[in-house]
Amino acid sequence: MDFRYTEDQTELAEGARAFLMGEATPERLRKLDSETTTDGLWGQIAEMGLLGVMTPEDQGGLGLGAADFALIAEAAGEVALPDPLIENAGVAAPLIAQIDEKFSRAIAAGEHSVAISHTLAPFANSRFSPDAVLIIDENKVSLAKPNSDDGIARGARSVDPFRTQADFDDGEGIADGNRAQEIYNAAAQLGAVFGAAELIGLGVGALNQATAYAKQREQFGKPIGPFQAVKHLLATAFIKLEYARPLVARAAQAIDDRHEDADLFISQAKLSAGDAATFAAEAAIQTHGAMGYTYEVDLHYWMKKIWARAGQWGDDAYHRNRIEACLFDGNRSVAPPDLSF
Amino acid sequence: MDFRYTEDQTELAEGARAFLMGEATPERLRKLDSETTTDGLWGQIAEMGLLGVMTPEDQGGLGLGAADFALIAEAAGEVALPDPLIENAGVAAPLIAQIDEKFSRAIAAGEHSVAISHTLAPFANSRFSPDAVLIIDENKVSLAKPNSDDGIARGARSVDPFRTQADFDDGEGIADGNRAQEIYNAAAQLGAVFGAAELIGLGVGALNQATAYAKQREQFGKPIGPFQAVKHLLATAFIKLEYARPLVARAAQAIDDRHEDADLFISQAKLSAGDAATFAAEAAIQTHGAMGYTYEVDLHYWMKKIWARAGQWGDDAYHRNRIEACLFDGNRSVAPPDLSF
Amino acid sequence: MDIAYTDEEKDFRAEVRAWMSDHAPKHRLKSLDTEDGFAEHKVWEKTLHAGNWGMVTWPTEYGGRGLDLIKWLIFEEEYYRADCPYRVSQNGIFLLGPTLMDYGSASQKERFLPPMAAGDEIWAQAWSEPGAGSDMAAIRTTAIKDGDHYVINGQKIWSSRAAFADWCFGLFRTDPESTRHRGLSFILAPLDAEGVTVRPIRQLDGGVGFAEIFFDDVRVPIENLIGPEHEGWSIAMATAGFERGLMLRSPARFQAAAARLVQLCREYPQKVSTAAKAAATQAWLDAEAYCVSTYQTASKIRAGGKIGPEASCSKVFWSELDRALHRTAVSIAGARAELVSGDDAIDGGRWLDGYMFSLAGPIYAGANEIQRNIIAERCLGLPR
Amino acid sequence: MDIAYTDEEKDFRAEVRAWMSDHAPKHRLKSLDTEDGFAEHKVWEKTLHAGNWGMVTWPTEYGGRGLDLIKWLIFEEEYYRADCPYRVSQNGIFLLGPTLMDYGSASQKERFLPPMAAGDEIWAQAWSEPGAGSDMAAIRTTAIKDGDHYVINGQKIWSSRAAFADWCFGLFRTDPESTRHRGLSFILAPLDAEGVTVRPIRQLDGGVGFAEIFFDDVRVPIENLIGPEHEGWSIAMATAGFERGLMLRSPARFQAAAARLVQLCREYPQKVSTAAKAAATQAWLDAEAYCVSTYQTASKIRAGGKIGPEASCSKVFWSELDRALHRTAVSIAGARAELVSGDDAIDGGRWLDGYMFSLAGPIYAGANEIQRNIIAERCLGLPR
Repeated sequence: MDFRYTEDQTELAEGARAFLMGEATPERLRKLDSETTTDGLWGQIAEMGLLGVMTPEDQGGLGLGAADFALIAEAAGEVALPDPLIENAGVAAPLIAQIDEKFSRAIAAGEHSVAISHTLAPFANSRFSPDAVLIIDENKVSLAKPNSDDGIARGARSVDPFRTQADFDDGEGIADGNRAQEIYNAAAQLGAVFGAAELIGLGVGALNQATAYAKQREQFGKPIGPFQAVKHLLATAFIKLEYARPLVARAAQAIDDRHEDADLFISQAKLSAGDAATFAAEAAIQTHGAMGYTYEVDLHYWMKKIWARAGQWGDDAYHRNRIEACLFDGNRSVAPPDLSF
Repeated sequence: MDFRYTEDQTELAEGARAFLMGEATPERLRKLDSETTTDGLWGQIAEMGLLGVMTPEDQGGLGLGAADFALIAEAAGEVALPDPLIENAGVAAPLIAQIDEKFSRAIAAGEHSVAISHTLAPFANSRFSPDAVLIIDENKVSLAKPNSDDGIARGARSVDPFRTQADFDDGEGIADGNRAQEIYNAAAQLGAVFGAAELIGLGVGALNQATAYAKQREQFGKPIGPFQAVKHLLATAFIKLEYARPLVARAAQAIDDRHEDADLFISQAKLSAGDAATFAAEAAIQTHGAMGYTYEVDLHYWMKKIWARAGQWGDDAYHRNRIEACLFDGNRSVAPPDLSF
Repeated sequence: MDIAYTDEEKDFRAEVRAWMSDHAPKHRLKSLDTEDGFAEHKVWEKTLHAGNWGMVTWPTEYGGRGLDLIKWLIFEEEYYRADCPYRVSQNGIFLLGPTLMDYGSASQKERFLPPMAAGDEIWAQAWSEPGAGSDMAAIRTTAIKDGDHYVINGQKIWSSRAAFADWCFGLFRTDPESTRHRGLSFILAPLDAEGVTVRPIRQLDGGVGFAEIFFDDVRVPIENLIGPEHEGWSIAMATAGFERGLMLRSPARFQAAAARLVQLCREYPQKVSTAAKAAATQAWLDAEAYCVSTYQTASKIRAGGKIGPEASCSKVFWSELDRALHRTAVSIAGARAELVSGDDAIDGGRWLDGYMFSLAGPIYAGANEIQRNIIAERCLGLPR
Repeated sequence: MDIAYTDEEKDFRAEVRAWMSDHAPKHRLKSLDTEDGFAEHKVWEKTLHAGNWGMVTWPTEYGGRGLDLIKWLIFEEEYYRADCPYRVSQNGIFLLGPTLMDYGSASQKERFLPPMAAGDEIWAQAWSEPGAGSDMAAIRTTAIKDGDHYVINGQKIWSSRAAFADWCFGLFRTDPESTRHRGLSFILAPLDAEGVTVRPIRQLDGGVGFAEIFFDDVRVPIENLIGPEHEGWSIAMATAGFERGLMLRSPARFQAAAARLVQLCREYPQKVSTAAKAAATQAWLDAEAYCVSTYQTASKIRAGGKIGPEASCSKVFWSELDRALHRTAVSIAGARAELVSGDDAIDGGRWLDGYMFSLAGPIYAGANEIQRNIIAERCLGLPR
């Protein structure tokens, strides 16, 4: 038992975070939002090697695990990264690596990007022009071409301005039977744990904006920051995020370890991260006052992503039922350490 | 629709409250607690006519209803009255009035007092020397003599220092069959609604003590009262009590009106009052700091009564299940006003 | 105490229900924070007015029916039961209207109330300024008397409806030497006056529900002063009292939302976790509690009673129940919650829409932090 | 990152489990806040010490086993799994002990640590004063040097265990001219010294878990000063950091309570409302989160890492989860919750007992209001 990140892990995560903080700025979000085009960031992400973090080394990647990528997913959340980094590098890459080496190399290199439609996260995002949609259900895995009239046919608009629902046909099967079931399960695990990590990052980002605002905004002739109502609300958001984060680390490591309770750990992580991020968003808008309800501060990008992501890769009922089945149905011992590690 | 108390109702309630505030003081509580004797208050309560509020006029009472007595029950809560006023005048009196006129007159006059053991509130309190225990279950209603070795045989101690569990035999049947069922239901309604009223009063009493303490206690060179953490906590307790109180009034009137949704209203009242009082107790002890954890301030009498009463006459599961059955099982319309009045 | 509806009240309810059933829009209107949606909502107001439902509590001479507050609650219940649109005229009918009834002159009432009830003139609020939000007494926009006019200079912000409205009302500093809440006056100003610039503020949902208003030597006639000069603060505070609270957010609105949440749970039982079910029950309980409390208060007011500072409780209670209610619905919607349009969206995406709007509830009309201060100070007597 | 226990750790767990299974008291001891219960708890400490389990992280020469923090967590898990009693020696072993390790002289360690680990000398805390609770820098009790002694005058309050303890430790003002946190020293004082009067304070549950201590010209030798004179504040603050937090309330305690709550739900399913079930799940989730977070922190500290102000999170988190956990259990116990003894009491009445104790959690060891201030100021950088 040594529940610390290695120096390598910390270094990779800090590099990725510094890169994203520097490049994936709020200014860029505003630009992407108004111009509905893309820019060169995806190429830079590929150059940084971020798309191949989980791709095997012999397929051109770093061959690292979920525990490593979870830190990158959190950083992506902190900057509200709209690009499909997590979908490609975190979910698709490790799955495709086992099916199609050439395709896997192309994903790691950023030459080929996918959107994902999984039973637990059916909305395939076409906003960043994916080359294909990876369709995953319990019985079949397929690859489809997104139609060019993206989103129009389905008519769906997400609250997140950087998500447009792709229209796609049935696609070409690439796995079925037990193989499909395995991929389905693996995708569900990876999607949920990185979704949890992203939610933590999004919550941190929202909280940071609220803190900055509270230091600067004045009412009654002084900044609102020293008011206990503000302080205690933001402190509570901080606490929730602090206690959700280690749950995500444990869940990610459990995937890498093929731990028998990985699903239970993932559900705990996803639920706690979703609750913490939702709370942080509410605390952040409350601290901003009316200004938080506008498009004039950037907070809304973070909040919308939180609202859009919290229900993906297993919603409240999915994860909570899984935990409650363990606690209340049957007679499994729940005394520590029987369920903890 | 005129959801106001009449002048008569207000006058009766204010008289009772003034009397209780004047006589049932914290000093008396401390005395009763240390001496384990009784005093003359029960006689005064009888003289005030409070024991016959719900007794028919032709049996020596005032012939009033649950809506009237609920105000008295709230006042009894506010002073944390330990004496069995609610059990006798609120629950036993209207039931006995239909069974035994002589007995009914004796209760109204304060000559005969009972303790109650009902399936939903089985603890019969012998602390104030009841003459009999009224035992109510769904199939049978009986009257028993409490044994003299009060509480010892059962060995039960309540957290409330003014409650000792009576030991009693099976008693003598006074109703069975449909009659018993009716009495059982009527007792459940009266017990729950007056329990709710008492809880509101107890919450108000706890809140008042916390407010008084916050005005006087100093830290960091000034009273703690102006700190937002204190203010907002106590304001929240106040809000909860304010919104629970009208639910109790509606439920009590619904009993008098034999309203078809009386049970639903009662469950709403009991749940909300219990939650509000429990919250008020937590807010009050938090405001008192370490002092709230002692026997040196009187707050503990109120808190213990809240903890002892919240689960009587239908606990959380009982009342919540009743409401959820209405909301989620079946197809009854829940759009207003279908469930409100 | 009488908690049964009279026959007359029942008949009135039946009348409203029948009319709403015939006239309520068949589809949800576009958001009133868009130009098209604003126009649609104005059309709906005209339909309402044609049925004489503009503001049932007002005297008939101003376009009302002279009904009491209990009937108002019944009207609202039926209005939301039929899922009718939010009122684009709410600033006028719920806020300015009652103020004019109490403080306006006969000619002011005659001039402004009928077009307000008819939805012909839509009103914007003009209270907050960039440096005066929760701290409204910090208002700096001046209205200096010059002959038979006031000349207004300054800036208002968070003026709801201002992007598309015709008039605004608010507090202006008529005594330039004054500080804090002294020297302010309650004044009405047309938004098409020379020197007025309205800059819409884009909301997070893309709509423009509020705007900044810039006043550059805007001249308004002194007839537009409500009540005595320099005494605007107490007028504004009076209208911030109970009746306004009750009117602005009647219980029916939250009860209707709670009923829809219960319906959502019935429709998708497999999507409802234990926590969500408990939260849905609590939301319904709270909406009921708000309703029952409001009937009690309305009964008192109808009988001539007054309401004290505990009115601040109402704002906190409904805004926090509304937020919890919608948060619960969004969690049940799960992966589909993000969809605000399209066939896969649950109930057309209104839950997330409602959640976003509910997040503004604890902020506008006096932030809940301020309301809790008021409760602590005025109801509990804690020191400032 | 390695989240699997090593074989050595597994063996250690097995060893603890076997010993506790053999030695844990078969019945709950009386409350340690009563004279009899205190004595029973001291006997238990001697049993523990005989097994060499007094304080497993301490060096062997002081009565420990020299084990690391992960093993400490394992020890605690097994200790609470076996439902062993609370530690009557906790002020010594969890609070003063670590302070002496860092700041005590060799002779102080030798003198005080072994009887502390053995449960032979029980320690009371002596921080708060009537005017210095949350505001501890307002301490006024003086300890004035007079030759080779300090002469102590003043009053301490809320001294836990003081009713029956042998010694106390705390902060005293050694520089009478000083103000606030300057001029305070960390001093140990025997409670049987001449001039010491202990007045037990009766708790709401009737026990005497804390007391007032009056000092009237009490002479203690200067050898009882820990660290430099006048520098007591920083020593007290250092021991208020992580390790103390971790030791005082290890996750195992809350996980054991959560497991018991789950068991209560399994045993009485018809008494568990939807809301109670959701709350029980949340309590279990929070206890797990506290455990997982603590393993991460313990791993860092074992490797030489330091912990910052985020340690304040821990206090808030465990105290509020504990309160919610017990509140839920009490609501499930329903009509029987009030029974604190007798055959009808659920689990011997320990749920209400635990609820009462949990209500003190957000108050002692730095009230949660103060902890949230610290988090806001030091973790988020909000202004004071």
